[in-house]
Amino acid sequence: MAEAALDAHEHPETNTGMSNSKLALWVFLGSECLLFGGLISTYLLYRNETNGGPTASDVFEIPFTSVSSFVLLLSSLTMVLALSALRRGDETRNRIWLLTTAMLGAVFVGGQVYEFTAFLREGLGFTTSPFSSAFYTLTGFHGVHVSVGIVMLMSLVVVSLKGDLSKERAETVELIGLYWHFVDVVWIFIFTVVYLTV
Amino acid sequence: MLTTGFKLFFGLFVAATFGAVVLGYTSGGNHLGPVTFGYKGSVGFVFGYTVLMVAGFASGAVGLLLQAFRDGDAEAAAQLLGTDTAPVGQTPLGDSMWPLIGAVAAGTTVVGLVVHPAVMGVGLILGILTMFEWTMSAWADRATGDPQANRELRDSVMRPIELPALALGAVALMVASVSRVFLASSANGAVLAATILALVIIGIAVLFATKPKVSKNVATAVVLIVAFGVLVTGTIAAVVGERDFEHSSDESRESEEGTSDGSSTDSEGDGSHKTDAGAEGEASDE
Amino acid sequence: MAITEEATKELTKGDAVAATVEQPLGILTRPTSTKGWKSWLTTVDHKRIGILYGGAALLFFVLGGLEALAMRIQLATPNGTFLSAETYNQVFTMHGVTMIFLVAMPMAAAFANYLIPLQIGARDVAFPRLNALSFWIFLGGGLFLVSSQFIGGWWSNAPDCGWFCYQPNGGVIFSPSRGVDYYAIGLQITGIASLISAVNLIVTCLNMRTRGMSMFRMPVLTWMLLVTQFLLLFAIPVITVGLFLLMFARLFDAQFFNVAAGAEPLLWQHLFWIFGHPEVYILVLPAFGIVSEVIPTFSRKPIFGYSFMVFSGIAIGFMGWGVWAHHMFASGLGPISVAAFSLSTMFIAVPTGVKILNWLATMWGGKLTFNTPMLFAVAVVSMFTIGGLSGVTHAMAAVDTQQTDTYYIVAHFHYVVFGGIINGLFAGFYFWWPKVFGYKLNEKLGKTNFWLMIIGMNLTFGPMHILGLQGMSRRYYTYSGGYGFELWNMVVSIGAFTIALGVLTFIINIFYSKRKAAELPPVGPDPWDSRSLEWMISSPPPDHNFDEPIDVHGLDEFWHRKYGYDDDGKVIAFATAAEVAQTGDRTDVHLPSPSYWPIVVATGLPIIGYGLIYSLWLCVVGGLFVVTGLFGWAQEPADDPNAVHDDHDEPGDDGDDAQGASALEQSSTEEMSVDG
Amino acid sequence: MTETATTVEAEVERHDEHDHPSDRSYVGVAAVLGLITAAEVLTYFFDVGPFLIPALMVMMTAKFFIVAAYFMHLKQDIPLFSGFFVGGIALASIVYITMLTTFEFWDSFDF
Repeated sequence: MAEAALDAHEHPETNTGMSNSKLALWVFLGSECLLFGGLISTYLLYRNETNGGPTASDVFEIPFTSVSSFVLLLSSLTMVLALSALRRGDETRNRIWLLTTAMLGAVFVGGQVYEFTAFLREGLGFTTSPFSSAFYTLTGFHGVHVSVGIVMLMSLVVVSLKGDLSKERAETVELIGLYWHFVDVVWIFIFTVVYLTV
Repeated sequence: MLTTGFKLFFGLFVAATFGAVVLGYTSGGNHLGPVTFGYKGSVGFVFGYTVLMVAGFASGAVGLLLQAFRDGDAEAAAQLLGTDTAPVGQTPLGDSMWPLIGAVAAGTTVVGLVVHPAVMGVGLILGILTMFEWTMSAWADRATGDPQANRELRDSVMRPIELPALALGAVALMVASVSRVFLASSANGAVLAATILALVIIGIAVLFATKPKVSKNVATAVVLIVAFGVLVTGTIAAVVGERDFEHSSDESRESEEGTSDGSSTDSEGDGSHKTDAGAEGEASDE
Repeated sequence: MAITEEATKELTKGDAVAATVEQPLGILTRPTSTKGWKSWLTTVDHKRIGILYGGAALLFFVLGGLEALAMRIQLATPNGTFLSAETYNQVFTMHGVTMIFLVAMPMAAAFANYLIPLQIGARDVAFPRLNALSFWIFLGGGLFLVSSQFIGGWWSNAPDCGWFCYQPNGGVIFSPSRGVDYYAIGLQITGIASLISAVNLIVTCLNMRTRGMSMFRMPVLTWMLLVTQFLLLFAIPVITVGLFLLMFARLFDAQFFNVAAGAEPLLWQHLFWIFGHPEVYILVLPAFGIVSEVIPTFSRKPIFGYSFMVFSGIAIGFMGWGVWAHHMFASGLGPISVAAFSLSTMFIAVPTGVKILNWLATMWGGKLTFNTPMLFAVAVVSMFTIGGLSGVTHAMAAVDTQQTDTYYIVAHFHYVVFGGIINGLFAGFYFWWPKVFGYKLNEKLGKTNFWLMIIGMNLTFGPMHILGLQGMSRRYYTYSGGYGFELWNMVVSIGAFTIALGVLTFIINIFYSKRKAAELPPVGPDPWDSRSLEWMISSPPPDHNFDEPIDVHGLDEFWHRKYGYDDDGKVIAFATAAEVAQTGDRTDVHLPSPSYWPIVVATGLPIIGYGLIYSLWLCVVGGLFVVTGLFGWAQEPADDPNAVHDDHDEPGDDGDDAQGASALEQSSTEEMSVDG
Repeated sequence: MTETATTVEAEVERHDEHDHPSDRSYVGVAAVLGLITAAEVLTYFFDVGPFLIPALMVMMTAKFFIVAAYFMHLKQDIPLFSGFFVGGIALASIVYITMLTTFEFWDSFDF
């Protein structure tokens, strides 16, 4: 019995050598590619179907969206810095960078709300045209992903403040970081395909 | 038989109520209004009247409570319960901020009655929240005999609700404020405001990251100031309102780069206030 | 964190503990019960979840079957009046949706949940709580869909656009009831369940295999289920996009399918069939896997061409993505698309043919035992071949254009779905029933069941080929006499009731055999003299599955522990199953603890669904359930540190979403740990 | 820009599997990403003619790979993870691009 116990404790590693959660997250991200792919395709199909309403080049405000993109990119950097800090056992810096990431994310989402409102005022309603429906659905979906990410980050900050986010739990931060970078990658696609090629 | 606490609060009650009535009359109310809470007849300066009345009644209630519990005197309580000694109180889980928040909630609700339904809504939500949280804390305080266990029990039940609510609330406020600021600025102003905001955030973060020895109080203060600044600016921007958008097509709105843009770039460097000032200038510019 | 239970334990030990601790409100502590109906709500045991899946799917099967019978009563004679046109539309839609999404998929999930961990020698799936979550979400979504038949009037609010719900036919203008909303939201909910389950089982297969169990020593069933999970993983998001667009189009007037505004209704068809064709393989591959387990066992031979079996399964998985537009030949795709998809469709017959031939080769020269599971398995081989062949006929676009939307199509896919999938699932029921419930199903009733179903299905779906070629259109609620449809329609209806009788026999068999089982000797770990690891443990398996992790040295490990070869190469038995099998009496294994959170989270989703349809305020309530559930989940350790005395899990309470939750599930990887 | 990229790469490669890149290298990676993004944005202000779409696609792909390799540390993790990611993206691209082309091109041919 004792041997079995020893055995069991000596072999906690998995077949792939990677933790279940991390593997699961990657599997999940693989599936998300098809989700965003479908939405991007819908947008591409409808990008010129403006039904007499405003077109993309009428409303898009590239300078502002560029700043938003930079902000999101920056947040990816702060996210890795947070993880790297926690891996060193530096809980304070981890917290600082997590909070910064969340704030930058909030600025991004705030920018999106601004953008949506501006487009709406300029006559691009959700139901105006296939183009507008597809645009709002795609970017809104991305925005929801970012918001979910922010909520997770804020929760991590609170957990960290209570002292429950130590070096041993760096993987939790890593997983949320992976999600965050994924959302960033999606934006890299959206920014180029949706905004820059108008 | 009247306890000291009661006397104090009863005095406050009388003073505040009297003050409210006087204020009600002198600021243009008619003869019945101020004594019927405006039910029969008008009250002059409604806001001031309301605040004083609420303060008065709150004091009165506290006074009665203190009288009933003999200022919290253990022997008196034992006498009241008919036992030899007062029951040993359980250690509460820690400092409770709910009485404070509850008071704010009550105040906000009443002010909201007068000012704007939205404000009242906020007050009501806060109030419901307080009742809920307070109840749960009170329950957890008595759940088992072990304060440590109680705390963990409370956390295990309440954290799944508190944590997302807190996070969501914070995100929503931040997003709302930021977007209001952008909306109030001109198109280029929004670009500038976003840039500056991001730079300030990352700047503060870098500052803290390079000096991790900064005392906790300073850090908390800075975070609070930033949060408060963002909120206030957002509110101001919301009040100022959105800039004029041209309906559909035609993009000739590049012309509105005011001087305020320049002024806000100058003031980069020391913290949120300046950004806010910049964004604010942007807002008022329109 | 159920700290109170720990404290009571301390007291019994007589330690000096400062405080007296009483049990606080029961529901707020972690559930511990392992018996009674409540334990089923909180269970995270993959075996129980498998049974739940199976039971729920069986109920939906009966429901979907009744819908089929209603249609056959209506169509038995010309000018039938049993159903109105509106009701008929709803009935055939619900029949299709129920059978595909609420029967075939969860039934496969039942086998996957129950058998994958057992076949790879694992203690449980990778994320036991996520497993429970996916079941409850599925059930919630299923009940949500079914509730459309009752809410707002008896059969007046169910989806009525056919199971593939072409646009703009499924839009508000042509389908003004709330039915399509139920369809769009309900399928998204069940889709979430499938997706979670897929992630979970993929990780299980990749990460939790026992020592020596390399990927190419996994039984064919596990392989097929794994391929299925990959297909789900990538196909579900596609239909989710489609359903999302549909939902927005219907609820919020989005212009995705509004032709007047310049939209392309074909977008829906593409999205649906990009999902829909892999879905066909999602449904059929588990049945193939089951057959690949049953046939070797009752042929007393190893599976012929194991690696061909596995690779053809993988090939089907890949090729399934390149053929979707053959469902759309009649929609004016353009000649190049039609030619390309026509070609790719013919190619996909190749790996399927490989499988058929391998099954035949396995049976060839084997010592065949034709008991009920084997009969069903052989039925799959033959009936699926018929369905496959009629499928190849409409790979030819010209022929397909003639056959589209006639009963020929209905005949074809029912030979695949009933002949291949349902027969396969029944083979699985009869085969693993003794393992799961500890008693065999009665052979005599089983054979009655088989013959009723096989004769019934051929009576039902065979004549449909003729009807289709005669020109009878599908989805017409009635037909006039004098077109030569009368005879075959009557035959079809008689066949449908024969099938129903067969299913009834099965249900009777369950209860009959259970009563009889008390008088019979226990079935033992290995009633069929089988080959894979699940037969190496007692029937039904103990909660912890395996007493000791099994060292695997090759394919069919269990069989090789029973049999070897003498010098002449002849098979000799050198051990009985009872000698080799584990006793399952170990009691000190650290198992994942039950949890309330999965069912809390799952409850939220249908509430959000109703909210989207009736009042957005309900969404807030539902969202509260979901968010609270997820955060509660995240702060609850995967296994209760107090359940067993060795407290080696750091109490985790982090707050985050599903990702964080899975981070905590991490500790359940180490569920194999045993306290010495 | 290229200089930064190479130093970053060199720095990352010097670490073995268990060692994670330093904060400085992360900042370097971010700088590279920032520069590419800046280049992308510049295409909006300056006309680059027919090269616009190809150039944007190349830059987008480069950014994607940099984020995936360094920030999502696929470079250090097991290939299986990259497999899932690349597999998902490849499948999505093939399937959806095929779908989009059926709308645009495939019916314009005559036999």
